[in-house]
Amino acid sequence: MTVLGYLANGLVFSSIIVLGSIGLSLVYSIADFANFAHGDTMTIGAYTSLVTFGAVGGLGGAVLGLPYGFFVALVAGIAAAAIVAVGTEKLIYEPLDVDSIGLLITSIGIAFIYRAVIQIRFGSDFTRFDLQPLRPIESLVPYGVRITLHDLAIVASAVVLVVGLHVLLQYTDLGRKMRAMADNPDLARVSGIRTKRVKLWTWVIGAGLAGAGGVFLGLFNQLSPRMGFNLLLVIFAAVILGGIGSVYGAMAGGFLIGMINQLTPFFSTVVEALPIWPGWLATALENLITIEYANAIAFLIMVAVLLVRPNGIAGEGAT
Amino acid sequence: MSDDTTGPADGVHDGTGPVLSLSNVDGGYGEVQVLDDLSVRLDPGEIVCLVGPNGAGKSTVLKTAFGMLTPWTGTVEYHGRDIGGMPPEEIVREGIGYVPQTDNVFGSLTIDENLRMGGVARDGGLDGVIETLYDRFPIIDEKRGSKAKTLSGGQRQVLAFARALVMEPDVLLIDEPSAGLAPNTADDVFDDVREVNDMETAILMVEQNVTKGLGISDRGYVLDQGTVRFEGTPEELLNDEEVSQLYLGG
Amino acid sequence: MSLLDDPQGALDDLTRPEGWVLGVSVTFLLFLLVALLTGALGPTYFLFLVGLAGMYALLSLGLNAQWGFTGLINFSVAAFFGIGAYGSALMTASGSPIAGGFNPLVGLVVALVVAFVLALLIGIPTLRLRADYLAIASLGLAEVVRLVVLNERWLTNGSAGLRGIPGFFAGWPVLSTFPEAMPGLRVEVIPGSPVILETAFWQASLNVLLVLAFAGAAYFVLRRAHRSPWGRVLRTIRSDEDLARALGKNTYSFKMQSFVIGSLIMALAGVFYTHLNLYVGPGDLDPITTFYAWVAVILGGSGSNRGALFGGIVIVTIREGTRFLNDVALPIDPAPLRLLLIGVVIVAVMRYRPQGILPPQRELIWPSAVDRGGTPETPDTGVREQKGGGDDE
Amino acid sequence: MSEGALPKDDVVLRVDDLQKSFGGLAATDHASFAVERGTITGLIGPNGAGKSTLFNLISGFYEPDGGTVEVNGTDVTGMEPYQVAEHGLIRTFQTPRKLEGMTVREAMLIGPRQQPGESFLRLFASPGSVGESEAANLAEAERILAEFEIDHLATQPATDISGGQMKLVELARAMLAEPEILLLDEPVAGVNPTLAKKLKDQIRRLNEQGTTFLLIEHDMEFVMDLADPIVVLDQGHVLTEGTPEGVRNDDRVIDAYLGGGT
Repeated sequence: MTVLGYLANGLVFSSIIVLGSIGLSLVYSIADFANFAHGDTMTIGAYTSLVTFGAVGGLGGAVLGLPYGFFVALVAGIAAAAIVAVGTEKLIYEPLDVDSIGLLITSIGIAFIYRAVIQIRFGSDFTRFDLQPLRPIESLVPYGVRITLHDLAIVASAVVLVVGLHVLLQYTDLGRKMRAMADNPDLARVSGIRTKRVKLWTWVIGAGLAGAGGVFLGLFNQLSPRMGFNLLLVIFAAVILGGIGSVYGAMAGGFLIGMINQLTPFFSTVVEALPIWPGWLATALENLITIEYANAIAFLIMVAVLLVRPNGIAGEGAT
Repeated sequence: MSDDTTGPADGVHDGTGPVLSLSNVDGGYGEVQVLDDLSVRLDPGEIVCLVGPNGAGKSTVLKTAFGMLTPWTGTVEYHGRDIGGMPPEEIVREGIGYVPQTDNVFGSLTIDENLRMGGVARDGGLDGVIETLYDRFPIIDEKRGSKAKTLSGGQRQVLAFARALVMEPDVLLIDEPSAGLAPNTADDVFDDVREVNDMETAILMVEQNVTKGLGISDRGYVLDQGTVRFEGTPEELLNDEEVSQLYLGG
Repeated sequence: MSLLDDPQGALDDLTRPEGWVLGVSVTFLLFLLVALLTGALGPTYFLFLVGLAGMYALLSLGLNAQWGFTGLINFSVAAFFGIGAYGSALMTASGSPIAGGFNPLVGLVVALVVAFVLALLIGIPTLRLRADYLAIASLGLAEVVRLVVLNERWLTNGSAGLRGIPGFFAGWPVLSTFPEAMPGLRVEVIPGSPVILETAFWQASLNVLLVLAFAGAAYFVLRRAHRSPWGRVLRTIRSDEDLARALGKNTYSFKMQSFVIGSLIMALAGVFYTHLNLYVGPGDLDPITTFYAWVAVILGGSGSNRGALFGGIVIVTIREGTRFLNDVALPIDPAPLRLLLIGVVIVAVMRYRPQGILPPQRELIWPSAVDRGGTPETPDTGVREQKGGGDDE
Repeated sequence: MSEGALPKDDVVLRVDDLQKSFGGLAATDHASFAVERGTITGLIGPNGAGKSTLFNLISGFYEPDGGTVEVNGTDVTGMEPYQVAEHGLIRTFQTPRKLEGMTVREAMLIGPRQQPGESFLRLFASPGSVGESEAANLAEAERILAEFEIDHLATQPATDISGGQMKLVELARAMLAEPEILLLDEPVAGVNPTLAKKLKDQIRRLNEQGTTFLLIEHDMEFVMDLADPIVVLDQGHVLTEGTPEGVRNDDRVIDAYLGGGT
């Protein structure tokens, strides 16, 4: 593949990571804890849309190689993730009398419950959406870019959602309230913002985006009960890279981590080509910069960022 | 009182009673008692200044009046109605505004957005009120689209007032408006406090700078150890030997 | 707590949760005993369960030394467990791609040394981080370890794992041949359902002996450490690190010590597992092991060593109980059921008893220094207050 | 230790030209002063004068932007808090956090510096020495608790005692660390008058026995009665220092507090 090809793949994967990391970051800044159930919220979205898609099937015409029914399923996935998250907030997190570390630990329990229910219902095997696998877009192949219309749909939908979120945050009352609350929760209450409601909306939006990310992850790869949990650390890496609690930082971090992840094979050819000295370093780098370690590289970047800039590359966490 | 669109007028014409009163309040943080049988009142249209040494419980009075702390015993009455323990986001809707001492603007929001946040509880007329406030405080009008964190200390304080005034409250609670400001800026801020008062808003203010705080006030209370030691006109309090002794020991 | 010296007095001393746990444990033991005697539960399998319980107890003890004592959120338990398992397997297994064939004691030492180095490698960058960052970073680094084990075939055999691991006592005098040398025994308590004890049973007994030795040693070390001035510094760091610093304690060094010691104990669990299971694979580094240990610790009570032991037993009950359910009653896949139970236990504990079931109740002062006899007061609620909550102003 | 025997220039703590700003705002602005051995030096100033920042700079919790801190003639600038403590400077905190799961005795026993039992290896290599030092520390802790007349609290959970009692325990614990100089951050904030009186008596008694104190306190009556000399801080720098009477009658001080002048 060419550099362009890797970049294109990176763009698709980044779209998914960005959707996941925005939600995680929103919840981090407004509910004030690291939500370890976020990855499994993505899984919920993916499986709900799988079931919905099975029911509505190839409804109507098609856009970008996807039948309208798929978009119905996407909406269902988003809705399910949001509803489950709000229910969890109301039933579990809100009544708890623990600090943010206690909430973090609780969210691990929640993650397991989500995943277990899905696994009991669907088994632990991989599944796919009942869609014809597409061939790469012909006109791009000469450039070494092998992406399908489905990939394009992922990127396009992610762009729509991200722009939508941007509009919501910047130009609506709810968005301003959310930013105000992330900025200064005490002053938000003093100003008359009913913070509990805003928090619920944060869950709706954060989990909804996660649900969408889950659906696209299922479309990009395949579905399994572990799909979200497996991605969780990559998403954390993105959020930390962008600066915890910063939505726009999470977008940037998600983009970078997604790119790095997909560009790993390219980096490895670069490393092989470079005259690195001493020899053992070259060997070590060649061994480590391989597709198998794509995630490990993301985690190492995350730890390095935490060490050097605990506030992330976007600096102080301002939404 | 929830018909906040009618603004401050109904407080003034409501009769002769105080607009806000705390009566025999005990209270504090967690288990730590700060207020001890404290009573203060604020009449319509006046500026009242709370002074006293550090740890006397001045800020705690405001926080208790504004529902950020629940009184242990005693009552907090607004136009004769008990509002003790009502959460702050609801008290705002009753017609009381609060300007905290620090962190009193949303730094990552623009000036305009800060003012909009001040009006989230309004039913309507938001744009009109905001324009009026820009007219009144030109210093922030110039920077509508800038993030609040780019403002200077004095400008921030003005924005904090304006944010609280969007609701056109009957009562404004202000915690140490001059804190951290250079003397000249502080003077400007005190002028602004007076101006706010001219808009028929009664003000209960905590101030470290006794001379200046009392200087713009109609009445003052000297607090010590969570209770009122003296009450009187600014002149009475400023000339009282015991007041300065309270500050510097004696 | 010395039930042996003064049974009546010790019983009177128990707090309500302690009595409750004791009651449940005794009932559970009786149930197991009946199952054993009636032949419903094979004695060899029972010993295997005891071995597993000991292994989880070790993991929990190790985590307790980190989270319970010092408040370090370590989500890389599985990595240390795996390093222990792989370290000793690589030294001893006939199928090891690098060395192999060494005495298990060599494996033990190598495993501990590797775990020590790994603890430093993970600890040095992360122990200065904020608590929630430490959680994320340690989980990430554990994943790096897992990926290395999975992918470096020349070192670890990759996904094929390692086979041909000897028992821990292989090559020891007497013990290495003990299971074969023992005669088969036939025990018939209830007429008609005899219980037969054969070589496998004696092998399993040896394993239990080993885990008891490991867990006993770890418990002994941690109990002493917990009651020492060293442990007191750790407990101070957990509540108020600045206070410890202001009083002249090098808190970074103490955190590192607590992290390393906990990690070594986790590696010990891995070493035992290697010689119990006789096979290790990359699946043994799955993060779920980390969360098993976490459930055991928060359920037992953070900072409580006996709570960790209790938690270990609960974990085995969940693990094997789900398997039993699947075999006998409900045909539900045990894996997600386990996951569900673990999740529910975590949420329930945080909701209803965030301090755990057996939080440390008694004063922890070096025993010989307390001249007055007996423990001082034993308040039912414990000296430990509920964790978390309204830190207003 | 008798006071008269002390040379006049025996300085335990010297702060020289200390500076620290946060986001461009100078919290400590070229502050200099010295604390002489055997004194109770008071550090006062209106709200926001920078007293707590100064404490954090001296004790190593903040790193200064400029200037030096000397303890007993040793330059401790830029050292970690624990190293500063090892040089004999011990501090308390304004709002002590609760030590969960400890009794008052245990909370006291954190105090002594360099305990043999704080070495993990020694717990097993020479448990005897650990036991000996622990027994000695325990005896000392109980003796001090008795002196403070709070020995009845010894086995109470540290989370159950009142804020005022905790302040007493803190002071008692700091004494176990055998400080050259003890920095107290608002020792009587939130403490009822009876306990405050007790704290005052204890500080005075400890001072007579040779401990040097530097204290921040808002309760003027308390600080004027106890401390001499008094250092007045305003807007991050030292406004003046002197005797309580001198400070009280200094117009600049009155202005700083009451905000008069122009």
